[in-house]
Amino acid sequence: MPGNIKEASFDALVIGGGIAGGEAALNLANNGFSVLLVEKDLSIGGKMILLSKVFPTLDCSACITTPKVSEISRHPGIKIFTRSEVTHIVKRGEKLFEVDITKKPRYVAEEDCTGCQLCETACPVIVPDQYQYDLVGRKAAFIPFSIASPRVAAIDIENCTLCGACEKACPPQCIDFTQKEEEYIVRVKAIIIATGFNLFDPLLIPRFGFGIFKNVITSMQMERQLAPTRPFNTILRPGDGKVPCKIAYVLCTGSRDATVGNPICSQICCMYSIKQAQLLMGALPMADVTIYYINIRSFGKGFEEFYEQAKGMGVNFIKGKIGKITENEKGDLILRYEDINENRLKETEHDLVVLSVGSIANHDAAAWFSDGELKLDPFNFIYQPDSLASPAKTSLGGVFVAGTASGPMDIPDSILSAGAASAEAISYLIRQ
Amino acid sequence: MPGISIKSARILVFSTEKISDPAIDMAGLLKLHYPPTVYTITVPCSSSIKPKWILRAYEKGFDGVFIAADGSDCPYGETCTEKTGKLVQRTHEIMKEKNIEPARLKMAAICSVCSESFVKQMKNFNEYLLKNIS
Amino acid sequence: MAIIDPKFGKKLKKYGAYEFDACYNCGSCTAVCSLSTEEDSFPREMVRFSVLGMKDDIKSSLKPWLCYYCGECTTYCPQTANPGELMMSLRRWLITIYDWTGLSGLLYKYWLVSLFAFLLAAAGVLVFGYYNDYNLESLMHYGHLFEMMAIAGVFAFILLPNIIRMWYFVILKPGLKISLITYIKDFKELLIHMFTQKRTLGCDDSVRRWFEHFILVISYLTLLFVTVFLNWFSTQYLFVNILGYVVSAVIVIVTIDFIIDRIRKKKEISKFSQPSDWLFVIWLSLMGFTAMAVRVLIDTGLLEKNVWLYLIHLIILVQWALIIVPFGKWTHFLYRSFAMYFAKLKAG
Amino acid sequence: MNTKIGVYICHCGGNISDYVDVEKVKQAVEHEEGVMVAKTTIFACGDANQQEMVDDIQKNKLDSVVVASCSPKLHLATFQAVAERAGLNKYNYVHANIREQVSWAHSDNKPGATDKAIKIVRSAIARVRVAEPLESFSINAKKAVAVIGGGIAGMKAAIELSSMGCPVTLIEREHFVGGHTAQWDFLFTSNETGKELVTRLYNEVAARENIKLYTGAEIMSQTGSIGDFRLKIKITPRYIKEKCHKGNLQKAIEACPVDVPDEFNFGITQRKAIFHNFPSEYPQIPVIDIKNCTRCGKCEAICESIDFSQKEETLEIHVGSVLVAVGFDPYTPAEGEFGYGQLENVITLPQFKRIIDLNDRSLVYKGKKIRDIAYVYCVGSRQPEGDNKYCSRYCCTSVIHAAIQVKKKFSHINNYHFTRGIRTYGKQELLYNDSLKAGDIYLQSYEDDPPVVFSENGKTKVKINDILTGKKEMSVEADLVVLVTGMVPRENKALNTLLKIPRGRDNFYNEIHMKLRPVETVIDGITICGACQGPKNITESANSALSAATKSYSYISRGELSLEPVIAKIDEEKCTWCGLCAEVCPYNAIQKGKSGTKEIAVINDPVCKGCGMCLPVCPYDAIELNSYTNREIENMIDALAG
Repeated sequence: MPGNIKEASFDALVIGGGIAGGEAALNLANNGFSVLLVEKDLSIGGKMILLSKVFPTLDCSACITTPKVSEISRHPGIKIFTRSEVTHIVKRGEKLFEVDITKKPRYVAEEDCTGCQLCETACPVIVPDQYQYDLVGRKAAFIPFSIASPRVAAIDIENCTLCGACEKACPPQCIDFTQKEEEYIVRVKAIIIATGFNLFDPLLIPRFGFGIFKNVITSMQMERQLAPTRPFNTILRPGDGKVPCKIAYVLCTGSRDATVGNPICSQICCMYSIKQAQLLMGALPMADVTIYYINIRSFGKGFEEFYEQAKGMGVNFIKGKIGKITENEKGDLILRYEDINENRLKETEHDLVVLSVGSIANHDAAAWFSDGELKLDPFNFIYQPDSLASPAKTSLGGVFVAGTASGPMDIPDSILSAGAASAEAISYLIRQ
Repeated sequence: MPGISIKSARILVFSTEKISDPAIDMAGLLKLHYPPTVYTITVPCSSSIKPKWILRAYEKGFDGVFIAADGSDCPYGETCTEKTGKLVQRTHEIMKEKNIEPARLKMAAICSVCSESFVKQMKNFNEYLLKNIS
Repeated sequence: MAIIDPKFGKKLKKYGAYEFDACYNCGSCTAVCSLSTEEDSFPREMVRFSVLGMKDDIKSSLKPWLCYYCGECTTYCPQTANPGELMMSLRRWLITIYDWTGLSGLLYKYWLVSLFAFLLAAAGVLVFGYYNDYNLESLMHYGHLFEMMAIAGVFAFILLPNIIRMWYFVILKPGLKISLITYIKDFKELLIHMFTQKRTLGCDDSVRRWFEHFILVISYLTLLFVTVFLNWFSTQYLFVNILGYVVSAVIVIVTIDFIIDRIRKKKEISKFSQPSDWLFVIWLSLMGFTAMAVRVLIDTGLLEKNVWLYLIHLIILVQWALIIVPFGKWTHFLYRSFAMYFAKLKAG
Repeated sequence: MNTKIGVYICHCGGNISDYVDVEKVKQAVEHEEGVMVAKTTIFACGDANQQEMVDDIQKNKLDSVVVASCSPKLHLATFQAVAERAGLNKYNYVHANIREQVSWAHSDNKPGATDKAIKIVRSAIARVRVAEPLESFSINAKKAVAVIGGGIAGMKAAIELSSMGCPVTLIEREHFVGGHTAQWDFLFTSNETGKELVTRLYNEVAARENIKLYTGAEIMSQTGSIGDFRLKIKITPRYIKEKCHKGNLQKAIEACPVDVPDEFNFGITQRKAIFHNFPSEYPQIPVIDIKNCTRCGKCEAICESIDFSQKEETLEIHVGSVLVAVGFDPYTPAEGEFGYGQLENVITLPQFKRIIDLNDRSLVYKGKKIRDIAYVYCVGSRQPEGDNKYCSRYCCTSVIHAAIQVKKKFSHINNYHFTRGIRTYGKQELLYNDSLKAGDIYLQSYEDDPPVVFSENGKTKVKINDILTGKKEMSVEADLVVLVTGMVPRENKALNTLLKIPRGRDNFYNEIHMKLRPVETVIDGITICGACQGPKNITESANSALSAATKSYSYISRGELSLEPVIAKIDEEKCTWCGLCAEVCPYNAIQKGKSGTKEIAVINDPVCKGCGMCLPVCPYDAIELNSYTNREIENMIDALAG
């Protein structure tokens, strides 16, 4: 139905509405360029907006993200497409890219929804809430999370029973089941890819028991339990709702591990685990937190001091990678490892195990371009041909990379990398 | 209807735009309840509150004044806590002179996500004021 | 103060260990190993000793023998440092260290020496046959005599001294004090492990492997007994004759299965094969096969006309008894059993 | 005084109206003084209502507006924009929060909530009644940037700014650009050498007409503020006009009788008083080190370009923003720290890198052939006791890379790493793997039990209680001990005093906020990047340099800066200049000034951030903050109390 394809032009396209994409979009827009920000999820803010606090300053992640997010969404120079996916990108010439974008329906008129959540109350369907990393349920008519931007409802059509209860409940009557996918062809002069990373799927390491033992959770699930917009009002283990008192962190779950195809270090897990340990010590003063590690990589500004602080607070650090995890009849978990400092095998019981999952590449981007125009590195991160002098440049002129799309990074590094990508994009746009 | 018959103290809260205000907002978002006679005036930084404003509140009938300070999160620098502390101290002195119970002025750091702590503070302060002042 | 010797690691590579220096000491191997215990934690410690070249510590350790190579450490090693194969290489290296003659070392390190030794043994048999005019009776007579002498000689001059050396390295030199009563009391440990290899069962998925190995060892020992002491090739007893057939058939079937595994390289344990491993299984297989063939010809009365077959059997036998048994992989059978015995002694 | 006020009370689709009787609120406030229009609306933020507000304002000539709805965090800007669309000043708009702080917080007490909502709306009306229109003021911003520091970060930032069409003055203290990168051979992640990278960037810099590079230049003074900085620069001459004729330079250098330690090689070699760093150094003109020159005149006789008459120059530049990229110094171990300065074969990592570069066929140091090299990690970093508690981030990767290079370049090298836990984060992990597979030996000690470097029978040895081997004491006899030194902030007292950029516990320059404003400093208009901000590798420096370039550029790209009018103002009559306000101001925005003959405090408007810290300290109540004036606050207090 070519007649329905909409066309638009912008100076720059930023793909990915996480913290890196958002920062890049703001930099461009603040310097007078028109930006289209495409986000495949329902809300911008990426993973950062869902985090609890951030290391090493322990300030609230949402408090840093939400002002940025609202600045982005209010900026007159930035057009945001949420729930939209880039499908194809062709470089037609110098400073001319043609980008096909599919805007998927959310079945709610975005402009009219006030975020009153009455549809959510009315909806009878309950499914696992992906924004709480499946810790709790949500409705099929739902607002992704309380600080989502746009804070607008959406209908999860795959799980919706089309009962119409939400339609009846909605005061401004903005629920619209007739919405269709919209196709756009967008012409832009420059592109910034900020597609971020994926979390390692711990199901790939069955001996750690994720998905088998209920009290083995991922670090992102713990992150949600600690966040201000947390699902429960305290920390509990999923198996029986008990407040845990002996918590273990399994570092390098899916990182520095050639057997799962990811031999590189994810760069963030040590620090976020230390941060969570500190927050847990605060939330559960009686709890015992142990971090099992190979090497602690607290390398950034203030990180080493943060690590020392955790040791001072009484977080246990044991050098030794967990070999396997088994469960006893109480639902507690037995961790088997070699305590390297003592040079001997040990087994220790914990009532909650947090797998510190690594970051792996999100290689969506390569498929948008034809014939390998956009090169990836051996780990499927976007290849940086001039990583020393121009880290934001990719193998294709006019296409820049920001944040963790080019490799593991923490938040400050992602933001700096986004600054670099926007600098390169701005000078590319200005240059004759 | 609960709540109507229960009398609550009138509390004026000075909160800050970037730090404690979001926490108070979030208390509402999380439907955490506190006495409805708590009113908020927003200022840029807790160290910018003039003692005479506080005194005026008592004059006009407020039972208590609560300063929701920035603490170390203040965007205007770390000296904020110390400066706010000083102005509270000074106000306490004037209050003594004027025979106003100094405990009617309270200060505590409320970080941008300290909703629970804010609500707790309000409840305790309210109880205290009801018991000791009016 | 231990001195670091990086050359040792390079030397160890000749025994089949290639990747172990990639180890970053996470301890996964020790943690996934089902035989590793709090008292005896391995293989990481052995990997570490190997990287640093701490020969004396390896020499005095029984841990290489406590490993039965299920391969899980290798499967889960995040650095693909192959600790399982390192343990295997250490066993090879230890065999050469225990061997007072030093010949094991030559055979392990230089395949040309092995080839030469095998050819020499074959030539010796042929020369011997020539001087006996390829007379079957005489050949079989001397063959049987050789079997008995070889067993006695190899045991007395090679294996026994080597076991004593092993005892010296792991018990005496580290200064362990063990009473005679303990030696006597724990002796059953040696026999149990020698005849059952039950420790293999501790490896995770190894019932089949243990069973194959178990019946192979029993069949091998029975075949030895049947041929040497019951003189299978000359016996008139039907039971003994059938027993000989059964055990040699078992040997052939099991070894062929092992060879197929080594060719397929699907299991961790059969992925990396050194010449010594190939020689061991193939020669054992040939032993069983040729012995059976010889007896078939005897039973059909065709051996007189096919003396060459007996000669081939004899060549295999001589190579087996003089090279593989004293200096090759055969000895692991002995050292493993003694290692379990010594471990029990050390544990007190 | 505003007398035509419009008040809009939002239902928020039930979010408010379910708990607050909005009609009652409307009735309670519609007769307040000055209220001309009072309405309730289902969705105040909806397009339809926004249009209605614009119409109301224009039709009734309203002079101010109050909307009572959700938190101002959500929609303050929305309604300010509505006010502006209707031709009102946005400071004549006041937002009342009756959702988060009323209907939701008191959903358990509807009458209480309604009562509170009434008071809040009244206080907003009372405030808007005395609200004054404010104009955000704009100042001219000079469209030029000064970049201080000509290392990788500085050059990269300069190039990017120049690409954005912004003139740049690049100021380098040394006589050659490239910083420490120029001293390195092969760099990690590429097969490029440090020299090649510096050459590449220098050629870019030189090709740009809008970059003016000064070497041997230092900042003498700095005045002004964002948009309008004036820097005085002192430029020391090279005493050489241009390149000597072919070959003559080498002769002139050879003729020089002076020998001083060569900083470029970290003192492991000597240089002359006339010198250059390496064949492709930039700018490609040698320098006479005038401090050490004896003026013997021998070089002058050989090379016609030498010119001792060159004079020190000072010049003033005018820029809108200053970008600081002054880099780091390698940590210098103390005398005796791991044998440094006492054992002759104990050197630092930077020295080691130079030795690899300077040797060709075999690795020789002080006449001795090197085979066994021990690397002692975390020297000057992660010190449990001492100043440098931080991790220097780059050193693990850097030393492992050097160890791999030295094995590649020379034969029979054995590497022994005495570490405190390897931190090859991210993709750098691969390098660690390579080094392990190349047979490098790694040992590890506890934080409080570092390795010991000692001399025994004339041999240098390193011993360690290796936690990877059950704490066994292990030792190595080393031909060379390399102390893996971290980064410390570059010694630059003068600049620190001039720019007043705050520094952190680690002594590096501090950004405002690591995540929100990672390259900005509390001094508006001054950005920081590269290793002067904290240890960074080259890629990370480049990223921060580009970020800082973007930020500096956005300050000035429009040629003018618009500043928020919410700033302090002085009541000249009341003020007696006691100086208390100036003392508490964290931004130095208050100075002594004059009104006629009277000494008073004067606010430097562009510098004031509007925090209000000066308000309560004034003994005469002579300071007010725009939009938080006494009248506004007191009106609100009165209304809330009422």
